Parts: sequence; C-alpha cells; structure tokens
Amino acid sequence: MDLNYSAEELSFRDQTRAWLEANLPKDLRDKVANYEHLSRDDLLRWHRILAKKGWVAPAWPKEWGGTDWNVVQRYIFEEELGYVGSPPLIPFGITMCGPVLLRFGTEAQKKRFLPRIYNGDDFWCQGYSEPGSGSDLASLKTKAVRSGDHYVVNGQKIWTTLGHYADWIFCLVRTDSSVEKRQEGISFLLIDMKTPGITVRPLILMDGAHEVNEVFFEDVKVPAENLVFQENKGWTVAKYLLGHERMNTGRIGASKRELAKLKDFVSQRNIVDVRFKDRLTRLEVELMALEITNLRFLDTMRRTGQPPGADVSMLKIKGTEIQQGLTELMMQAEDPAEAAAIAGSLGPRYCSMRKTTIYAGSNEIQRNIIAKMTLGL
Amino acid sequence: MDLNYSAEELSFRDQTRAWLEANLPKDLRDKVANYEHLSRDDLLRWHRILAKKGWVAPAWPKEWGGTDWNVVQRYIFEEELGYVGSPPLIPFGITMCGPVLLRFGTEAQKKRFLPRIYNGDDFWCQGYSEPGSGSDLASLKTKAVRSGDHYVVNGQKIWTTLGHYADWIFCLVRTDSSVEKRQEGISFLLIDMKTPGITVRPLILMDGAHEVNEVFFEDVKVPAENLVFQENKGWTVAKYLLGHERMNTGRIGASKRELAKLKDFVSQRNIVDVRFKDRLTRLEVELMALEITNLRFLDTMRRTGQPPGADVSMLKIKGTEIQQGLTELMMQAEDPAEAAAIAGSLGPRYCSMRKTTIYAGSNEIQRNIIAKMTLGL
Amino acid sequence: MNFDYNEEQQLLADSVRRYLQKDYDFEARKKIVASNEGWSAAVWAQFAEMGLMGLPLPADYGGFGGGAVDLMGVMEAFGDALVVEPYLPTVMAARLLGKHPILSSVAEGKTRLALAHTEAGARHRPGHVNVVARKTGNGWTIEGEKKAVAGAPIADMLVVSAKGPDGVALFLVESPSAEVKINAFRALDETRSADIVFKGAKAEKIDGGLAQIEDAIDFGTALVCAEAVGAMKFACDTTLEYLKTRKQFGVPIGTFQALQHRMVDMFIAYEQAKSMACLACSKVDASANATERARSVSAAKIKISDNARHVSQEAVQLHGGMGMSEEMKVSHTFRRLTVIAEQFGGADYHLERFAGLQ
Amino acid sequence: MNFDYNEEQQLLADSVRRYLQKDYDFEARKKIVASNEGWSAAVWAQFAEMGLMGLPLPADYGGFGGGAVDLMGVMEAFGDALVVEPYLPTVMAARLLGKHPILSSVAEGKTRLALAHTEAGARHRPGHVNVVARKTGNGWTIEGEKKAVAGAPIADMLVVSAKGPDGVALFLVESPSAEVKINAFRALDETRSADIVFKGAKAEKIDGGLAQIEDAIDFGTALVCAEAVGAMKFACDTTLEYLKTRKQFGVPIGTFQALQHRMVDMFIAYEQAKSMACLACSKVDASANATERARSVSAAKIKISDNARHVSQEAVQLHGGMGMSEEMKVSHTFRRLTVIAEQFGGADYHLERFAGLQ
Repeated sequence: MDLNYSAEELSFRDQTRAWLEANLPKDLRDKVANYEHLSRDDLLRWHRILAKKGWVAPAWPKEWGGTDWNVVQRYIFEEELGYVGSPPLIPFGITMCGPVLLRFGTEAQKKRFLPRIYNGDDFWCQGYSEPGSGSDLASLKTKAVRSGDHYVVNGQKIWTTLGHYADWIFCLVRTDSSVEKRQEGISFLLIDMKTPGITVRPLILMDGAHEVNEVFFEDVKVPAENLVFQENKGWTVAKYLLGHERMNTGRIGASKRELAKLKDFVSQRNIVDVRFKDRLTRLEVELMALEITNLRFLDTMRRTGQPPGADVSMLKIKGTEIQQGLTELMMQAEDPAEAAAIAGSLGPRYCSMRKTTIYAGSNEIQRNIIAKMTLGL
Repeated sequence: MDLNYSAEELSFRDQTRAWLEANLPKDLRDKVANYEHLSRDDLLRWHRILAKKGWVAPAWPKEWGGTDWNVVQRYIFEEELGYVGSPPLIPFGITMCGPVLLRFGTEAQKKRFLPRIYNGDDFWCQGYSEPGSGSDLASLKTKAVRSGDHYVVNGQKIWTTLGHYADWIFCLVRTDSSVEKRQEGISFLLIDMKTPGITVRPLILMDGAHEVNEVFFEDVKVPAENLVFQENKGWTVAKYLLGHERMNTGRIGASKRELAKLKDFVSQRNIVDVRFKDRLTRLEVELMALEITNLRFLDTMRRTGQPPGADVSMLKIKGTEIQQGLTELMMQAEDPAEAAAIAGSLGPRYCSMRKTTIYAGSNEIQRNIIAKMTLGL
Repeated sequence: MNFDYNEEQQLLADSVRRYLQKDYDFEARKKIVASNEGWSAAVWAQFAEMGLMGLPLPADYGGFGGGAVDLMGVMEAFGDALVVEPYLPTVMAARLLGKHPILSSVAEGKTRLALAHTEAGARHRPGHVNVVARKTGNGWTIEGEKKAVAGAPIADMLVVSAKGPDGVALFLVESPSAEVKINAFRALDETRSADIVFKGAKAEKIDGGLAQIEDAIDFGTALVCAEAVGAMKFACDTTLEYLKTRKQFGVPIGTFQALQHRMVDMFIAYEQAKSMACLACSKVDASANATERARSVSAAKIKISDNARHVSQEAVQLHGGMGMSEEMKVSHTFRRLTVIAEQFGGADYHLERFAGLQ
Repeated sequence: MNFDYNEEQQLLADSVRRYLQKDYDFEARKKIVASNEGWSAAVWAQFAEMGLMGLPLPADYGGFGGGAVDLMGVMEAFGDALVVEPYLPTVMAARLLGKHPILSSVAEGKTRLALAHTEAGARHRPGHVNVVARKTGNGWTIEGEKKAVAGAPIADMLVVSAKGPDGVALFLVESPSAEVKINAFRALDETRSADIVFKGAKAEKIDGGLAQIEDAIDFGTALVCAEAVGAMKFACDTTLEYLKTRKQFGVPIGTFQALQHRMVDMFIAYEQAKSMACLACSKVDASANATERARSVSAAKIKISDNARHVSQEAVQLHGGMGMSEEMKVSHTFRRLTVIAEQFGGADYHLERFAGLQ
C-alpha cells in the first residue's frame, strides 16, 4: 500500500502545475478567484490556450488531439486545473459531444465537428432536461418529425447551461411516441443554434446570475445528417454519456483551493472560536477522505482497466456536500458587520452552490443509483 | 398567549409533586436513578401505592377509579411521575387493556378485569408483534380457531415486554385467513398466561437485560368469553388503542430529570469543553422546544375537545431522539478512565436506549404516519 | 396556559395577512425590490393606517403599548410575504426612544428609524462600541463608523450607540446629512442596509445605555424569530405543494419515501421553531429579569438559526432546479432565512451567550 | 500509488479471515466471552502459529518487523469477527519494548502484554502521568494507580508509564503480584480490562519516554481505525442483507426509498472511513516526522469516530427490534464500534489535537 503518487506522477504533476501557473492569464485567474462572471470570450480564450498546448481534450484519441495520458495523469491534470483556479473547461463539447461523436458519429460528423470543438471554434451546449423531465429524463417530449432530408423539431429544453453562448446544441428528442418503452423512441440530434425557430430565454438563478436558459424550438429544421447513431437509439447514446467519465465529479482540486483560501481568511481574521475551527477541520478531513477514496477508485480503474462502478456516485455526493460546506463556512467566517461584502460576493456564492447537489443528477438520484446498482436494492 | 400553567395548574403540580416525593419509596427511587433492574414486585408495589391513592388510572371514568382530571392535569401528573423518577407505570393494563375494555368490553368483562387491573392483582402484557409482523402488524399469523365454547390458539408473539411477569396477555390473533383484506380477519383475545400450551422464552437485549420475550402458543384453549368486541373486528380495537392517548410519548419529565443529572455530573467533573457544552445546550433547547410543542398540542386538545392529529407523532420522534442524546452525552461526560463505570451502567443504558426509536412504532413508521395523515403525501 | 393570540392580536394578524396577500404578492414585492428606493411608501402608509407603526409605542404618542407577543402574528405574516420595508429597524429603534416626542410621528408613519449599533469586529457583542460621542456646548457630536445598519438608507432618524464620558450611551441623529454619510447597499435578503460614517454629526442624547441596547436587541431577536417562523411555514407549505404536484416517473415526487421523510423533518423543524418563537416573545414581554429574558431569547435563536438553515436548504433541494430560480418565491425565502440564521447572532454566538447565563 | 495489500499482507489477511470464519464464528466467540477468562488460549496459540504475534516484532526476536500497514488486513478481520483476545494491547506494549529479550516469548505466543498508561482524569492527554517510579538499590519500584488497562487481566507483563526523576519513563512489571493488584472487569465491548493498583511493585526500567508513548498510541489508534473498518464493513453487509430479506407489507424493506438512502449513507461512511484508515496506517509507517504522523492519525480518528457512531446506530435502527437482540451479532458490533468511537480519544479530543498541530 502506497498512498503517494509515483515519482513519474509527481513529476507530471509538477510540470503540469508549473505550466498552468505560467500560462493562465492573470485576469482570468483573478476573475475565478473572485467568483466573477466569466464571459464567452473568457471561456474560449482559456480553451484555446489549452488547445494550442494540446491539452484541451486529454481523453480523446491521439489522432484527434488527445494526449495519451493514463487515467491517473488525466485525473492529476483536472485536479491541477481546479487547484490553480482556471476557468471551467465547459464540458459540453470536449467531454460530452466529442466522446459521443468518437463512439457513435460518422466519419463525416467527426471530421466536421471534432476539430472545431477542439479548437474552440464552436461553443456547445446540452439539450437534455425539459420542464416535465428532470430526473426522469426518458419522459422528454420535445419532438422531431422526419420530413424529407431533415427533422422538424418542436418543444422546449430547460436548465440549458450557457445556452446563450452556444453555437450548437446536442439534444435528446422524441422521434417515436408510439413505443411502449419510452426510452426506445428517443434520438440524439445536433442542432445549429442559429437555425430559425430557436429562442433562448434566460433563467436567472437566485444569485442573480445568468447561467442557465430555456431553449424553445418552433418548427426548427435540422438536416437529417445531424442525427447521431440511429433514429430511436438516442437512449443508447445518452447512457454511454452518463457512464462515461465520472472520476472528477468530486472537484477535489477546486475544493482544496477554496479550503486554503478559507484557512487564510480565518487566520487573517484571527478566528479562534473552537466551533468554527471544528467545522473547518471536519471539512478538511472529509476532503482528505474523499481524495483518498477518489484515488482508490482510480487505482482500481488503472489496475483493472475497467470503468468504475456505480459507487463512483459517492464522489459526486461527498464532493458537492464539501463544496457547499466550504461556501457556508466562508460566509460564517466573515465579520457580520461586513454585510455588504456578504451581499456582494459570499452570499450569492453560497446561494449559487446550492445547485451542486441538484444538477448533473441530483444527490437523491445518485443515492438511488448506488442503492440499485451497487447495493442491489 | 401565555406559556405558563395557571395558578390552579401550578398548585395541582406542586401538590402532585409533593405527594410523589413523599410517597415514592426511597429504594425504588434509587433503583430508577441508578438504572437498576426492577422486579415484578418493585413495579407492583408502586402500582399499588398509586392505586391506594386513587391515582393509578387517571384517564379512566370516575366509576372505575379515574380521577376526573382534565388533559392538562393528566399530562402534569405523568410528567411529574417522570420527573420524580418513579418506576414506570406499566401501560399494558392501565392505558391499553383498560381503555379497550371500557370502550369495547362487555359488562362482565369490565367487572371481571378492570378492578384487578386497577389494584395490581393482574399483571398484563401485550401480544401484538410477531416474528414476521413488526411495522406491518396486519400481517400477523397467530391463529385462533373457534371450537365450541373456546378458541384454540397456535402461533408466536415476539418482543413481549415483561411477558415473564405477566398473568394475562391481550393478543391480536387471526380468526379468518380467507378474507382478502388482511385487517378483516383479526380478533382481540384475552389470554390467561397460566393456560397450558404457553411458553415464554426470554429475549436478552444487547444491554444484557431480560425485558422482552418470545411467547409461544401451542393448542392454547381460550374461553370464547375472552373475545373482546366482535370476532374478526379486532383491527377496530387495535386502531382505537393506537390512537388512544399519545400526549406523553415525549417523556419530557423523565428527560428533564436526566438532563438535570447530566448537568450535575458535568459540573462535578468540571467539564469545560465548549464542544460538550454546546451539545448539552442544544439538547436542552430541543427539550425546551419539545415541551412547548407538547403544551401546544395539549392546549389545542383542551380547547377543541378533539383528540390530537397524527402530527402528535413528532413528540415520539423528538422525545426519543432526546432520550438517546442524553445517554450518549452522559457516556461521553464520564472520564474514559472509568471504563468500568461505563461498562457497568452508562454503556448498557446507552445501548438500551437505542430501542426507543424502534419500539412503539419505529420513528420511520411515525414519519410515514405524519407524511400520510398530516401532510397528505 | 394558552397558545392562541387574543382577539385583537388575531384580528390584526389576519388583516395584515389579507392586505399582504392582496397588495404584496410576489410580483408586487419584486417591483418594490427592483425600485431605486427598495421600499414602498404606499405600503408603509398602509402599515401606519392599520396601526402597525403605533402598535409597540406608548399610548401617549398615538401608540397601543404592545409587546413582542402583540407583534408576533404581524412578523409571521411579514416572514411569509418577505416584507422588505424597514419595520423591524423602526420598532427596535423606537423601543430605545422611551417617551421621545418624535414617536408620534413614527406612529403616524411619517418617520422611519434605524438602530445604528453594529461596528466592525463586534461580532454581536453588544458592548463593542468605538463610535465616540463628544459634548460640544449644549449638544453632542458623533464621530466614527457603524456597519450594516438595517433600514438606514430609508431612515429619517438614527438611534446611535456611542461611547460618551460615562460609557456607552444613546443618541438621536438626523440622517442623512453632510456629517452622516450613508453608504447604502442591498443586503442578501434584498432589504436595504448601509454602512455609516459619522463626521461630527450633531446628536441629541437620549436616556439609556448598554442594558437598554441589550433589551432592544433581544426584542428584535424575538421578533425575527417570529418572522422566521412565518418564512419557514411558507417554505414548508410551498415545498409540500411542489411534492404533490411535480411528477417524475409518472407519479408525484411526494410518493417517494425518502422525500416524504425529509418533508416530515422540515415540518417538525418548523413546529419546534414555532414553539421557541413563542417562548422568546413571551419572555421578552414578561421576564422577571434580564437574565431570564436573555436565556430564553438565546435558546430560541439557537433553534431558529439551526432550523432556518435546515428548512431553507431542504426547501431548495426538494424543489430541484426550480428552487434555484429567481422566479420562484422560495429562492427569496431561502435568502431571507439565510440572513435570519445569522441576524443578531447565529447559533454559535447564542450558544456562547446561553452558556454564560447559567 | 497503490491501495492493494502486497502478496504477503493479502495472504496473511486471507488466512486469518479463513481461520476466524472457521473457528471464531459468532457462537464460538460467545462461548469465549462467557468463559471465566474471557479469552481463548487456543486462539492465541493459533495466532502465534500463524505468525501474528511476531508480525510487528523485530526479526532478531522471531518477528517480521512489520508495520501498521502489514497489520491492517489482520485488524480488519479482527473487527469483522469481533476478536476479544488482547492482540492490540500486546503489540502496542511490544512496540515500546525495543529489543527487550522478552519479545521472543511474545512472538512465540507465550507472553501476553498490556500497556498500563491511562490514569484518572487524563482524558487521553499522553503526558498526564501521576504514577511514580522510585529508584531502590539497583532497581525501581512503582507506586500509584492505572485505569482501564485493556488486556491487563490476561497479561503476564505490563509496560507501565511512570514519573521518574527525569520525567515520564517506561517500566516493565510482572503481573499480577502481591504489589500489582488487578481489578478486572468486562468492558462494554466484552474485552477484558482492569484498573490496577501498584504498591511498590518491582520494575525494570526500559528505554523511552513520552515521545515513544505517543508513537505507540498513534500506532494503536491507526490499528483500531483498521479494526473499525472491518467492523463497519460487517455492520453494512449484514444490514444490507437484512434489508433484502426482511419483508413487511409484502415486500423486502429494502425497497423503501428512505431506508435505501440511509443504507447508501452507511456505505459511503464505511468507504470514507476506510480511506482514512489507509492514511493513518501508511503515515504511522512512513511519516517524515511525529507531527505529520499525529496529524494523519488524528484526522483519521475524527472520521472513524464520527462514522463508527453513525454506522453502528443506523445498523441497529435499520434492523428494528432484531438489532437490539443479544442473539444478533450486529448488536455486539454496535458495542465494539461504540467503544472504538472513544478509544484513544473520540472526535472531540482529536479535533483539538489536530488543530494544535497546524
């Protein structure tokens, strides 16, 4: 048993960290550190810096720009991104649409879309959730009717993260309403956001931020060549995507950075209340435990070459609880006399982080998954 | 709004308290205070002292020995019993079998059983749970077959509290297995524990105490006159009993006594750790809140004359959580060097109190009840 | 023993509730919050008209001499509707004005007050006062900085705590002025607040010192407990409604047992909080001494803080994404309850205080 | 990075597990616990035979020089089977004996040891030692009282901490004797323990002081973390099995979502605890300094204490009445985990210690 990275892994980490430290533009780093709004340009600028370095899509095959890193290196890279405080790498193109096209796309689709995703020419978003379909994804109602060489799409998506930045959206749509098993009438479509009939309406969250949207489709014509995989087989694609890469849902790097910041803050403010310090210690311990748990999954993955089981959901559950705990502590650490600062930044961040236990499969859904898949209940 | 008892209620409380203080034998009080085993004689001795005073069955009609106290007085009396640290008044006769007979019994049954219950001539126990029927009471299997002027009972009961002390047991038994709705084939029988064919087997709990039992019935002949209410209508009786009197499930008086003891202990040991003191304060506050919540129910009950709704289940949930919390704190307060004391008394008590969230309708069942009946879920 | 409001209390609470339902629904409130001023003069006038302003004031000044229990039902209604007008700051400050003639104007709704007491680093300790009061000729001047003064941008007069020659004393100051600089901001709960710099502001000394400040803060804390109860009630009710109507997998999500049990725990948390709010308000009105009052208020605030956090977080979580949306009232209730959890001290502060009052 | 046991570790753990499954099932253990002695000489001999006694001892004394990680799998198996033999007391005391010749006899299973360190009022602070060692002629005598010495009634020799002329030192004492009075009792977890009165007991001074005591306690704490992991694993597995087989309302109770989610939380608590046990054992073996070792062990014990309580309580609760029964192994696992939560200090103690080691 050895909990430490190997010398090679340590050296990889140090090199990665050094490069990120040197190449992350200061203005972007400051914006992230201060929880400021990141524009489309901010996100794409960082994307392109990584693309130029060849690090924007480590998991892709070498021929499409991947790095050939093993799972541990990929994990280290992502944690370092979090730790250094980089802008988020928006997952919709690189870690969602890309892998789907690589697995299910035609050669033409790959050639058309993958390089543009890689280089940050296209900004992608995800069209899964609908007003009536959250946890119960298969109940989605947005309809696509084949008509000649195109589909006509009608319906509505919701919670579309950064839809207002996007050039393209990948959607799950219903292409057959007659089937008894709802999963069997769903298809996976790529839709150009500039197509007439698409309306994006902002959904402002309680922290006041514009991050998610409603997307309305009214007689939107989508060329049939934008169908991925077979018609009515979209659920296969969706399941592949859900099970794809969930080694970094714990966001340990980012939480380590937040923890370090909180500790700084606490020592500046000279907070000595044992109650507060205990909560801080318990969060730190929880994060230590989560990191080791994560490494244990990684070790198993590397050893067996198998993707992780459903129990990897615990990384998301614990990781998000830690993120929320950190923002809550940060708000409590602030002098209550600084209500303006709380209203300006800490409070909205606390509000915003409540979403982490809801999105990307709520923690209740994650518990259902573990109960069913891992525990056999 | 007035959270205080009226002058009359206060005077009632003071008189009750003074009488209990004066009449509770010291040896019994010490046994209770030290969590010692209480024998059948201990329990009956105290029962008879109260019976002699006319206080053993306050809720019964005056003609059968009741006190005519209103709900508030009855509540005060029970809380004072808890606070003074009296042996428990075993509920099976006084607050379970008695009310059932008063509501459903024949005149002959009342005359035969009630005075003996009142005077502590008969010790009663309850035959509800079976190995396969805990929360799902209606699935019970113990069978009673009518044969001439008696029933023949076969089957098994479990968790029979103080069954080894009992002269009589009241049982739910299945008298019709053919009905589709399981509740409709159940009857309520009174069975003399001396009847041939009854075997009582101790079930030792993890604190080492003999408190509950398994009771086996093998061709046990029960006179048909011991049927209460109609054959196959036992579920009506059971439901009446369950909804009967649940104003004191919070056990606030007893918890107040334990809290006072814990505070004494803490100040003797000079425990100054803020962590421990915070837990103590939070328990104290939870208990204050529960007492007021309890009084709110009582106030409503007195005002409306209606029995309380299902939300009274919260008294049981919170009350038992507080009882468990107190034993846990008591164990933590002890110097760990006194492991012998922990092994001798505090530890077993902590173990024993785990049952409170399980018995008398587990806290999960109580939550189901509130969800369904109060919240309409 | 009696947990009902008396007839006047109930009538008033009902009429406030009716008024708020009619004229202060979520849409109306949204407009008020978004306005430059961040409050509505019309609503304030209506409060005065209904007698809310005079309610806690002495009878000689147009008031009714009401206590915390008299205000409980009103505060619960305010918590339900998420009222942002500076009612609490005004009545807290008024409590410190004894029999000052200005109270007549407060009762009429013409004057709004705020209590300028909090300073940087105080962390709720009432004696932490560094603002200075100096005697000048036949008056006083105030120098220093107050922080996070609720309602200050809207107030006409400030009651200011300051260190005078004989310790902490109280002063009445007009606001704003050249010597009273108001740095206004919108707090996390969308009420208006301000940091204030006093630069030799002219002040009128009023009676009272630290003991009165503690009394006023306990009074305010008890009222905010009642407001929290109203807000928690809304959070519970709206979440229950959502569980009953939102369908997934073909059934209302309220049929899922894990969510049912969590809903039950929210409901119990609300009931336990309500019990403690009753205790705090009653004891503020009728305690034999300041220690008994302080113990009850701190006990209540411990529970209210814990349960406000629990109920608000669960309400959002059980709403799923919808709970995060600014368009849903529950997200604003979340913000208000988040602020309430720490207002006048969170559980940590009151645990410490409670333990010190044994 | 590698979370597997190496081949020897795995082989040993497997053979211990097999042995315990065969000869130390719940019924066999029940008999041992109920016996006068409260332990089994045959089991002990088998431990020695399998090399467990020598495992952590120096090679020169028949040992294998193993560290905490080498013992992890064994301790997990002990936690699963609820072994009551005084293995941990013996290896902790042995760790303090350096290269003492008696270790050969320990390795052979002929000598059992115990560490007599705890005193009244110490509350886990390692420096709290009032037992006194006096130089007498060419030897030493020990005077004073030790409390809750695990394994003492079974031990042949005691390693005793005592205050000598140069501070806290370590001594080897034969037990029992006319000068070493053993007041034995059965602890809550059914292991044998004793309070001990030393009345001028003859003692042999051995090397080491406070630093070595802290090291031995951290070693023991890390091992008890591993044991806790084994016990939690059993608690989780048996509860899961119960949820799948126990039927109510015509279905297994494991179909109820509220219970599912609680089972999932138990499972996660076990996994998180396991991760921290790995950390503690690794750092005990390979820390650069005592501070790093202590921080890791305290961090682990915080999590283990919290999660042992959580898992043990939920295991009993989800078993319903059955979980309370002495006839169910899970109720004994509950008792062992209850003791482990506070053994070598509970979360409170280690939170304090961790914070002091920043």
